[in-house]
Amino acid sequence: MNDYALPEEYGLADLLCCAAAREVQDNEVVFAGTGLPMVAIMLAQETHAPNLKLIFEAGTLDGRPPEIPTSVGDARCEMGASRASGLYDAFSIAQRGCVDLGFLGGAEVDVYGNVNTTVIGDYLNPELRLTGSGGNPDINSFARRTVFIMVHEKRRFVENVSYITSPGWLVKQWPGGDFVHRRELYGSAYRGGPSAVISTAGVFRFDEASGRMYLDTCHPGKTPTEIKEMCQFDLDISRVQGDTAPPTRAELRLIHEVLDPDEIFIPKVKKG
Amino acid sequence: MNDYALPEEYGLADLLCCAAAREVQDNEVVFAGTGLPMVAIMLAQETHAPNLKLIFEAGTLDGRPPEIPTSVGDARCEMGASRASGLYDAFSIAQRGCVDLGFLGGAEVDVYGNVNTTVIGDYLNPELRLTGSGGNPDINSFARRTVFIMVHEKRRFVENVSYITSPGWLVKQWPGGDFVHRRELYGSAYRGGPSAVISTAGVFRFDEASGRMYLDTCHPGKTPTEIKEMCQFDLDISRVQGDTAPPTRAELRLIHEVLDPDEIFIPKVKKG
Amino acid sequence: MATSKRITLQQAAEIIKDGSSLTFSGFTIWRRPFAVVYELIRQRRKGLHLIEVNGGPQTEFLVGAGCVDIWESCWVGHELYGKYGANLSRKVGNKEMIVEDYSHAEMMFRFAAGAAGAPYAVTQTSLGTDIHNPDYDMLGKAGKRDGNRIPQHKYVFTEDPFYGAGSQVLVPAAKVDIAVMCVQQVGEEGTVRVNGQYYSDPEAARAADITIVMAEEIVPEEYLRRNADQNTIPSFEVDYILECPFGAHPTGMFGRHDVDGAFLKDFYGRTRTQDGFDDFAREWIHGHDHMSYLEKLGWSRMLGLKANTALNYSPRTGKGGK
Amino acid sequence: MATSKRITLQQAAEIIKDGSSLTFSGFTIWRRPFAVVYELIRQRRKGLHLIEVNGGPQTEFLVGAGCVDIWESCWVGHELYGKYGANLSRKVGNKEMIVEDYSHAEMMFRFAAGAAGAPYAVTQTSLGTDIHNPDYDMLGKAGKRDGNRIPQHKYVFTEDPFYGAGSQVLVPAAKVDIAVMCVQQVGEEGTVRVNGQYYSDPEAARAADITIVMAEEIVPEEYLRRNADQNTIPSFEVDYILECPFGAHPTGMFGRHDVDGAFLKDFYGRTRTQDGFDDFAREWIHGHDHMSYLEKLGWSRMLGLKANTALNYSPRTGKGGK
Repeated sequence: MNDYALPEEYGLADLLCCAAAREVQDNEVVFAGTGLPMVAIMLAQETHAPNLKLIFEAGTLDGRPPEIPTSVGDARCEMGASRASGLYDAFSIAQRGCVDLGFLGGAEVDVYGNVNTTVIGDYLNPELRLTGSGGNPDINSFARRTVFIMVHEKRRFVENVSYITSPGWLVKQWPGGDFVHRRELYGSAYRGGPSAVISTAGVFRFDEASGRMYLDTCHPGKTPTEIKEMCQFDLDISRVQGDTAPPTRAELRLIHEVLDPDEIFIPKVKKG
Repeated sequence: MNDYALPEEYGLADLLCCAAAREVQDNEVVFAGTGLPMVAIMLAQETHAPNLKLIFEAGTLDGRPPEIPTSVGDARCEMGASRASGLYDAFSIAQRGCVDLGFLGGAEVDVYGNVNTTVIGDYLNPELRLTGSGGNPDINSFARRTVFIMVHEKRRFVENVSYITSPGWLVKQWPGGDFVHRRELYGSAYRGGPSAVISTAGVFRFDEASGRMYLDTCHPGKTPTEIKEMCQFDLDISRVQGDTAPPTRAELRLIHEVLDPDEIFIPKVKKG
Repeated sequence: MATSKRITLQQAAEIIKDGSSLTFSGFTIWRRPFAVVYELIRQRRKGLHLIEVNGGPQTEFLVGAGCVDIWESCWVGHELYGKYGANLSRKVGNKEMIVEDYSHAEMMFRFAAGAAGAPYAVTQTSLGTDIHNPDYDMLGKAGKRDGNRIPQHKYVFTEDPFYGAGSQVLVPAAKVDIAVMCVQQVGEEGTVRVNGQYYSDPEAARAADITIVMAEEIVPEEYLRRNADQNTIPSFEVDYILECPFGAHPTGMFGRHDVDGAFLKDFYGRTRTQDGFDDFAREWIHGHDHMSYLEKLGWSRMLGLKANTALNYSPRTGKGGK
Repeated sequence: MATSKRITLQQAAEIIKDGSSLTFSGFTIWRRPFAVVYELIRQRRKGLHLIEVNGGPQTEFLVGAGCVDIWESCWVGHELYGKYGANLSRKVGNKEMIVEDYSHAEMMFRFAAGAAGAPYAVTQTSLGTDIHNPDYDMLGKAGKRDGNRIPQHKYVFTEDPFYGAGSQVLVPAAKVDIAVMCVQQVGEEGTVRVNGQYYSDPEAARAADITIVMAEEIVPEEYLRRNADQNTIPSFEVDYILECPFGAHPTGMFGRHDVDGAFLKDFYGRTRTQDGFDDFAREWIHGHDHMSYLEKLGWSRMLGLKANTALNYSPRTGKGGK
């Protein structure tokens, strides 16, 4: 399996997709959002996790789509599914504690793994209103682990997000708004939290006790110091384990020939 | 339609069935329990209420069973139904306020229309444990009107039932257990209450303000005084409207030739 | 693909330990997992805690056999074939078991809450009845409200703060160790397709920690997945599966066979006393396995119950034997 | 049998008055009742209060056209074809409308509570987020919490008294005047059969006071009632029905046609400004009726979207036109 591709053979989206796929363990119940996470999960299913159970928020349970769906409500999600129903089912399953892993995205993330997908700027006087929460906080509240896939820009990796859409490790206790560990707030629903952020620069994890993010691996070509520079907060780079493993050639073949041949989510690297 | 049968042409069960059917209005959503109420509703459907919608507690909505079901969970309930689902659906529909009329039974009834189907004697030291509530209190809590069909014996028509399984017009307010009008307790779910008791002796209704039962009609052959004697409480007989209308010959034909030819719930009167 | 979920009838009963809390598929006299119930009686299981949306013959058999310590539900009987639960009535009268009464909708909402991972549900049903009488909190009186599997309160009363809708009763989520289901079809990976009313099966399966599915037939998973919108319970909610034709008898199954009313009537008539129950159990349960039980029932009886596939039930007229 | 429930597209839109609260079938870019949405824009409806489990193109069209005063939901965008709701974003930025944010599960549970006739639901989702920030109660700030259709509180925080499960958030039931559904089949008496995922349609229909169902086809009621266990919404919950083929366009419909991604992309690209929206509406909405809209779309485009009946979607490869 040490068939790693050379840097010129893959793109950043390939790297992210493979890194995400490696977060999945076999037999897990995985909650997927639209886009790159779908490709990553299907890649895991085709490689080391053939028995993972895929749940889409709109209500398809344990589906095996033959083409990448364009949204979780897509008719493609139902191909080979164990059950097609609705959102009440999907969110009940999540709240009941049946979900091991969720893949999510975000516009901003802070040092505690809090994510914002709602608004840029002040909520009451927004610079830009975004899509809103969707199921991001719900999956993140209930899954044992969540993985965020994000574009890495300094303005997106902040000390505190302007609006917490999705709960990280330290969250706000209302009405005061003081930060507390999510363990204190979630009671019986506390099962874990964000376990990784996979950005376009590296892979980040969290210290469960302090709730703070640290750098785990750097994407090939990036150094820890460079990545630290790309965060507004003081990133812990003392635990770096080296480089993010590149895609294998087998994974690249699966992505581009089987899973996303039409480059809907993952562009092919132009040769020569 | 003045084709009334003569006393020797029908039995008590026929009379009860027809009296019950006349409580139904066309286009109503009707919640039916097992037994005679099913026959009564289907009789109404075949006569003056062709557009009534029949709901069975186990989860068949707007069904048109061709044979009398033996229970509300019966496969027969689903014939011609608009939807077959489950109890969550049925009780949600009831709580949402979609049910006009429910038919119920009871072992004991009191002057306020409270009904007991749980226990004879002291709950903590029962003489006889009965079936328990089933959906009796649920339908009775939420329907606009409920009609009880009961065997009339003096021990069953009591001042206060030993255990309120199903709420009448004056009910207990906990923790104290003082009687209050159900209007005070049910808030937005207050839509009405027991509208009639059809016993083997007569038809009884309730004064909505005082919550007390009064005699409406006597079954042919019974007098108000006789019926008053058959109750442990002081029955108001001042509002009697005369005799309960007997079945018509057309109704009897429907009951015995179409609806219940096998005499599962309604025996045929032996001729000569 | 993954490890097989198939087990035997005997293994299914063995998963249910003395003291387990348990619930079932079905409704009163329909789709009850009788073959497993019989096996539990044969294995002389003790101290079961039944939490049922509604009871039925399965309750009566387990209670009569002395397997049950606690019953939380709202109704027990045999519908047309026996108007109340004589075994349960006897044991309650003798104070040999605890009965905790809720209303039917309350039991349903308790399971819906458990299935949704919520600790309780809010409803307005049964206000003002003795079901809410604080003196009748039997698990509380018995000192069993540990807040773990048995909630700290039977009820909590509150008011609606949002719309002024008035008094509300909070009912605790049902938490159950094991759900035993009896359905028409299950796939090799656990996908369940119920035909006809699904009653409270989806909620029961999801509220339980372990779900055992006994089916008329185990079918290729791929067959069920061709029409995902017709399936009832997803694969990953089912832990064990077994095939057991007529495993619901004497209760009925939509599209397969009717209720065996004569059998239930006989049971009801003969088991008013403990001696009567023991005699019935000797005749029909102990010393039998599922095949010898079917042999004893015989072809004529079972063909008489067989559902017409166009109607999904056995028509009362037109049976050859009648 | 009873009075016919059939109405026209124009009548459907007329039932929705200025100031009505409204919800829809579907999910993001799937099964949205677009033909009715277009007609509402043509009739220049004002002051609508949208309460949606999730938003989508229908939100963007109505908001862009100035029909909406209040939007309670959790998400708006066009999925792959437009990453956020530019019209809503513009109107919120200009404070031309009120947005009340809940999480997706909260919105779903709000509708489930409304459908079950409960005043609220209890959940543990989204604790600790700014969704629960008391300063962001926008309907409260606007003085609109009358406790009638709009609940007195956005949230109430409480603790679980039964199992010690910890902090809980109570979310108010969704109460809606009208639900407009877009489905594959409806019977003459109102029975709805949805194929594929039903999303939050059953809850939306039941939570609303009036339910209007627009279907690809009106089918004989008797046909649907032959398999009652495959139906989605019962007859008596549907007040009005209409047949409108391709009424979901540009959103998709399982088994019938895919999402028109190019159309949505064009809308998203052209409607960042109000002038852009007005221009788009002049081209595609005003002066049109449903048939002239379909004529303008043309056969080639619509056949390209048509679902393969074995797959239930339009495969990306193998279309004649590509």
